Amino acid sequence: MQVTEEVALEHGLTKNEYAAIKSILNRTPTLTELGIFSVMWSEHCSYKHSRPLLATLPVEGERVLQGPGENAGAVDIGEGLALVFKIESHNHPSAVEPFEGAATGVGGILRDIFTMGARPIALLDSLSFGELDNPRTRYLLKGVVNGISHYGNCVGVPTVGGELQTMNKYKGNPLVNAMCVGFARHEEIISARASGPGNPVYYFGNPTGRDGIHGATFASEELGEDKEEKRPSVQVGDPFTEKLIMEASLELIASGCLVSIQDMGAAGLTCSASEMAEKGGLGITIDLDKVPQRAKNMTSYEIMLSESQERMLAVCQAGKEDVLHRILKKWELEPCKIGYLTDDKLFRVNHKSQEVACIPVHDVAEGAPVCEVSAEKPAYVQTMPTYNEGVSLESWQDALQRLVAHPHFASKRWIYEQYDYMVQTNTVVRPGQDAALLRLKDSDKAVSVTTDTNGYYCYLDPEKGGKIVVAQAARNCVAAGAQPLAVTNCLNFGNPENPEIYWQFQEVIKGMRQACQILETPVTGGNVSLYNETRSAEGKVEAIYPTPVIGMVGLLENVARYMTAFFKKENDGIYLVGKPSENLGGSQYLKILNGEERGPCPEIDLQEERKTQQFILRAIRKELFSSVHDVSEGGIMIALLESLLWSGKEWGALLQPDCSVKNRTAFLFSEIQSSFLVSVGRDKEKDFLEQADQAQVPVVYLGKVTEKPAICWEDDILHLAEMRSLYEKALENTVAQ
Amino acid sequence: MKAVIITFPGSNCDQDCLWALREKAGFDVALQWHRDSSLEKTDLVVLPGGFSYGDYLRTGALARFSPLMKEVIRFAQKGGPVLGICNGFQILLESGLLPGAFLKNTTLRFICRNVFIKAEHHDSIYTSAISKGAALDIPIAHYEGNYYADTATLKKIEEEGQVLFRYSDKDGNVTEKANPNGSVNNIAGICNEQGNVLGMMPHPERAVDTYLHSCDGLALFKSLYQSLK
Amino acid sequence: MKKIPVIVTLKEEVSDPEGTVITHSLHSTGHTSIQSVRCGKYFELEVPEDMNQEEIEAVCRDVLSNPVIEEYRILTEEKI
Amino acid sequence: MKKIPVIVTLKEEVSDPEGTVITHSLHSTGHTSIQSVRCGKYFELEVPEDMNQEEIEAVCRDVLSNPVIEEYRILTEEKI
Ligand SMILES: Nc1ncnc2c1ncn2[C@@H]1O[C@H](COP(=O)(O)OP(=O)(O)O)[C@@H](O)[C@H]1O
Ligand SMILES: [Mg+2]
Repeated sequence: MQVTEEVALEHGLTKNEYAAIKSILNRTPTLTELGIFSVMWSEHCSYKHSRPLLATLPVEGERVLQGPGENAGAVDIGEGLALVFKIESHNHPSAVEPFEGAATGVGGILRDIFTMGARPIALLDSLSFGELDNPRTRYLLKGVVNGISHYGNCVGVPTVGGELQTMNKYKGNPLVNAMCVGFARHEEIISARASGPGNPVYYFGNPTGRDGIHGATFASEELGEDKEEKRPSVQVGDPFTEKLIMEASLELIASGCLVSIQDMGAAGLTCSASEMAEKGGLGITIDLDKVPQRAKNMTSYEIMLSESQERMLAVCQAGKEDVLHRILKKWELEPCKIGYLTDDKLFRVNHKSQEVACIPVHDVAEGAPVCEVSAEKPAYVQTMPTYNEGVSLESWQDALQRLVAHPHFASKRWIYEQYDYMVQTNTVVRPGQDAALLRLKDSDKAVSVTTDTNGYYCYLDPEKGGKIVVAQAARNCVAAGAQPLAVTNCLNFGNPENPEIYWQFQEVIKGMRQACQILETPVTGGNVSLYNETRSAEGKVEAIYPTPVIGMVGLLENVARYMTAFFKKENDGIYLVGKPSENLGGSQYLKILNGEERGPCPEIDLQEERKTQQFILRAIRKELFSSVHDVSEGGIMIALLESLLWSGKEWGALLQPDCSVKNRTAFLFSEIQSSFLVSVGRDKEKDFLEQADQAQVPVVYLGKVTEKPAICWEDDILHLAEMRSLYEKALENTVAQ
Repeated sequence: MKAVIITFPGSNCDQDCLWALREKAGFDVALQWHRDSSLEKTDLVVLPGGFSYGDYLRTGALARFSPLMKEVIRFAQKGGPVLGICNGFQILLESGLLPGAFLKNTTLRFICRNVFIKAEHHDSIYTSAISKGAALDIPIAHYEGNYYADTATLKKIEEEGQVLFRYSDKDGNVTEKANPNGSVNNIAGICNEQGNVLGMMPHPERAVDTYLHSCDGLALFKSLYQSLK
Repeated sequence: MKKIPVIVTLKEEVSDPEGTVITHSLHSTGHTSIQSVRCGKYFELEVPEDMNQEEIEAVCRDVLSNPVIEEYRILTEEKI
Repeated sequence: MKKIPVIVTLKEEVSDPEGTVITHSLHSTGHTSIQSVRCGKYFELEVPEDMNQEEIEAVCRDVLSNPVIEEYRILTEEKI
C-alpha cells in the first residue's frame, strides 16, 4: 500500500508530524514505519500534550531511587529495601468491555512492577462512575469489579484498597485506574535500559494476535484478509499466563542473566523494543518471522502494532542464554530469540527476508513534536454559585440518613469483598478503612498504600483541588501511622486541545506541585489519560471532571505501632484536630442532597496541613491516640459515623463541642481540610492537649464515645442500628436492583 | 516433622502455607514443583490454594493431570496425610480423593472475608487440638466453594463422620445465615473415610498471627503436628 | 480436519445460580416472556477427519465434564 | 413452551486463553490428535411458542454476549 499524507492523517498524525517523519527518513515511510510512528507519537506514548507540564512536578527526594522514566518509580525504605509503584488508567477499554477492559488494566500495571525486579505486593483501584441509578452504569461497574477481581485474585496479588466515586460527569466515560505496589531489595531493581551491542533480544509469553491494533481505519483488505470487526480493540486477559511470566521474570532477573526487561503494553512490540534501545543509546534489529503468532498471515504492520496481552521482551547477556532457556522452560514458557542489539542507533525490522522498517531509534522514541496548546480560564469558574447561609439545610440526622444510603458514602464492602485482599498474608489494615497497611515479613516495617481523588473539587477550583488530593492521600497514610513518602499519579482529563480543559490540566498540576513540595512527597511516575469525554445525542461534548488520581505510599518503621480509624473504648474523648468551619461550599452535602453544584472548593493551607500531619504522626508514636481518622468528604459527620461503625461495636457518641456552632448541619458536613478526628483515652487527654498546644495545632473537643448506640447532641438523637444496615447494604442493594 | 507443599502453575498460596507451617507451626517444609516425578519423603502433603491452571475448564480440573499428583494419590492411599486448602480441596475432588463437586457461590461473586467454622468432632488428626465447641475465625477467599454432593453421597459422608468443618456463627451454631456460599449442609471441609485426607475451603494459613486478624488457624496445624509426632 | 461441537450442562437436579441471576436480570429489564435461562459451557474441538470416536467420548466424559454435576452432548460435526 | 439453545463464542481474532490451556493439557495427557479446543458459553432459554424472534435476537446480542469480543449463534429450537 502506498503511504500518502491522507493515510498519515487517517493514522491520527498531523500534517506537520507527517512532514517531520518524511524529513527524518529522507523518504516516504513504508506502511509499517508509518504505523510505528503513529503509535509512538500518539498522546499515549509520547505525552506530546502534557510533557512540558509534567516536567514541573517535583521528582527529587532523599528516598527516591527511581523517578519518572522507567516502568515504575521506586523509593528507599531503609535496610536496603525498596518499594516500587505506579498507577495506570484503562478507561476506554473498560467502557466498552468492562470485564476484560478492567482485567487487562490490572495485568498491565502488574507488569510495570515486576519488570522492575519487584514482587507485586498490593493492588488498588480507583473507580469513577456515573450515578448507579442507570442500568448501563451498574452493568459497567459490576463488570469492572468482576474483571479486577478475576485478574488480581488469580495472580495472587492482594487488592487492598481503592475508591469509588459516583457522579454523573462520569456516566459516559467511567474511569478505571489501577495501582500496583511492589517490594524489592535495592540490588534487585533492574532498568529497561538496554546495553551491550550484540546481546540477544528474547520474546516470551503469549503469542501475538491481531488484537488491539488501532489506528487501522483502512479498508480491511489492505491489512489482511479479515474484516475490521474481527479486529477487536479490547483484549482478553490471561492472568494464568501473567502469573507464569511474573514468576519467570523475577527468577530471570534474580539469576543475573538479563541486561534489561520490558513488557509489551501500549503500542506492543514497537514501543518496548524502541524504548529499550533508546534508553541505552543503541539500535535494535528484530526479525518478525521469529515472533510467535496466534493468527495466520499477519503482516509486519499488524505484528508491530498488536497489543496482545501478557508478552515480554528481554535482553539477555550474550553467553547466558542457557540460563534464560532453563528458567523459561521451567515456567512452561517458550524462549524465542527475535533479534539483537546494535550500535547503529537504528530500529530495523525484518519480515519475510525483507527490511520493512529502518528508523533512527531516537526519533521514533523521543522525537514526537510537542503540541502547541493554549489555556483559557473557563467561564463556569467565575459564575459558579457559592454557598451562603440562605441555602436551605436539613437536620443533620435526616441528612446523614440520606447520605449514607448513597453509593458515594456507603460501605464499599460489596466491592472489596470480591477482591482477595489477604493473599500473601501481609494485610494488617484491610480495605474498608483509610489507607491499607501491609507488613513486610523480612523486617519490622509496614507500608501504607492509598489512592485518592476528588474530581469535583478539581472542577470547582483545579489548583486547590490539585493540592487537596495530594494532601488527602497523605492524610490517609498519616492516619495509619505511616510517614508519606512519594506519589504516583494518573491524570484523567478531557480533550487537551480545548483551551479550557488545558487550563484545568495546568492548574491541577500547579496545585499538585505545591502540595508535593511542601509535604515532601515527590512524584516518581504516573500516567496521563486524555480525551475522556462523551458526545451526547444532541452532539454536545461533555468532558469528565478534571480527575487527578493520587497513589501514595507511606512507611511505618515499627508495624506494632500501626493505628486504625475506629473507636476502641467507651468514654474516650473525641476531638477534632484542625479548624472547624460552617462553609458547605464544594460539599457532597449540597451536591447529593440539594442537587446543587456550589463553590467554593474548601480552603487548604499546605503549611498548616504539614504541621498537623507531623503532629499526628508524633502523637501516634507516643501512643496518645486510641483512633485516628482523616476528615474528608462528608466532613466531621461522616468521619464520626465511620469511626463508630468500623469498630464493629454497638457504640455511640455524645456530642458537646466546646466551640460555638451556629448551624449544626453546616458544622458537621463542612468539608474542612487539614483535619483529623481522633479519640483519646481519659488518661492521655492532658498530655495530648499539651502537645497540641506546643505544636500550635488547633484542637476542638467534640464529645465522647458512649455505650448507647446513638449519636446524641442535646435533644437531637440519631439511632445507629438502622444507620449500620443502610451503610452496609446500600451499595449492594443499589447494584443488585 | 516434615511437610511438602506442591506448587502447581497458578498456585498462589504456596508461599503463605510455607511461612505458616515453618514459622508458626514448626514444620520443616519443602516446596515441590508439580512436574517432579517423585515425592520427597514426608509426613504431610499440602495442596495449597490459588488458581492452578488459571481455574480454566473447572477449578482444580487440570491440576489433577500433573505428574506429581500420581504420587500424591499413592501417598494418600497408603494413609499419608494430605491437606488440600481451597484450590487444593478442589483438586482433591477432581482427582477423586474426596467425593463431591463444587458449584459457583450462590452470590455469584468471589467472596473474601473471615467466617466462622466449627469442627464436627475432635477424633481427627486435623482437629484433635481444637478446643471443643469453639468456632474458629478463619478467612475464605473463593468463587467456587459451594459444595455439592448427590443425596446418597451426602448421606454417606454425614453418617461416616467425614464432614469435619461446617460454617457456623461465632457461637458455633450452624445456621443458614452463617453459610457464605450455599454449600450443602454448611459443609466447609470433609475428609475421606480413613480420615487422612482433608479438603477445606477456609484458609487456616491466613489466620496464624495477631497482625492477621485471627490466630485460629494455628489450632489445625497444631493438631497435625501433635498427631503426627 | 473437522470441528466437533460439545455442550456441557449442569445435570437437571443441580441448581444453576448463574442461570437464575440472568433470568432475573432479563425480567427486570423487561424481557418478561423469557421463562428461564440455564447456563452451560461450549467447546469446539478441532480434530482429524479420522479421529476415533471413542477417544472423543473419553475426552468429553473424563476431561471436559465432571460427571458428578455435569453431562455432555456432542452435536453434529462440521467439516472445516 | 420451547427451548432455544444459544451458543456464544469469542470472535475468531480474540485470544482464548482457556482453550489454549485446555489444549495444552490434553496434549500432555496423550490426547495429541486433538488439534485445538476453543471455549464458549451455552445458554438454554425457555420461552413461549409464539415468542417474537426479534426479541430473542436482541437478548442474545445485548445481554448474553458482548459484540465487542463475542458472537452468538442460535441453534435449532426444540419443543418441550
Ligand atoms: N474500588 C475499591 N476497591 C477496593 N477498596 C475500596 C474501593 N473503594 C473503596 N474501598 C475501600 O473502602 C474504604 C473507604 O473508601 P473511601 O470512602 O474512598 O475512603 P477515603 O475517603 O478515606 O479515601 C477504603 O479502605 C478503601 O480502600
Ligand atoms: Mg480516609
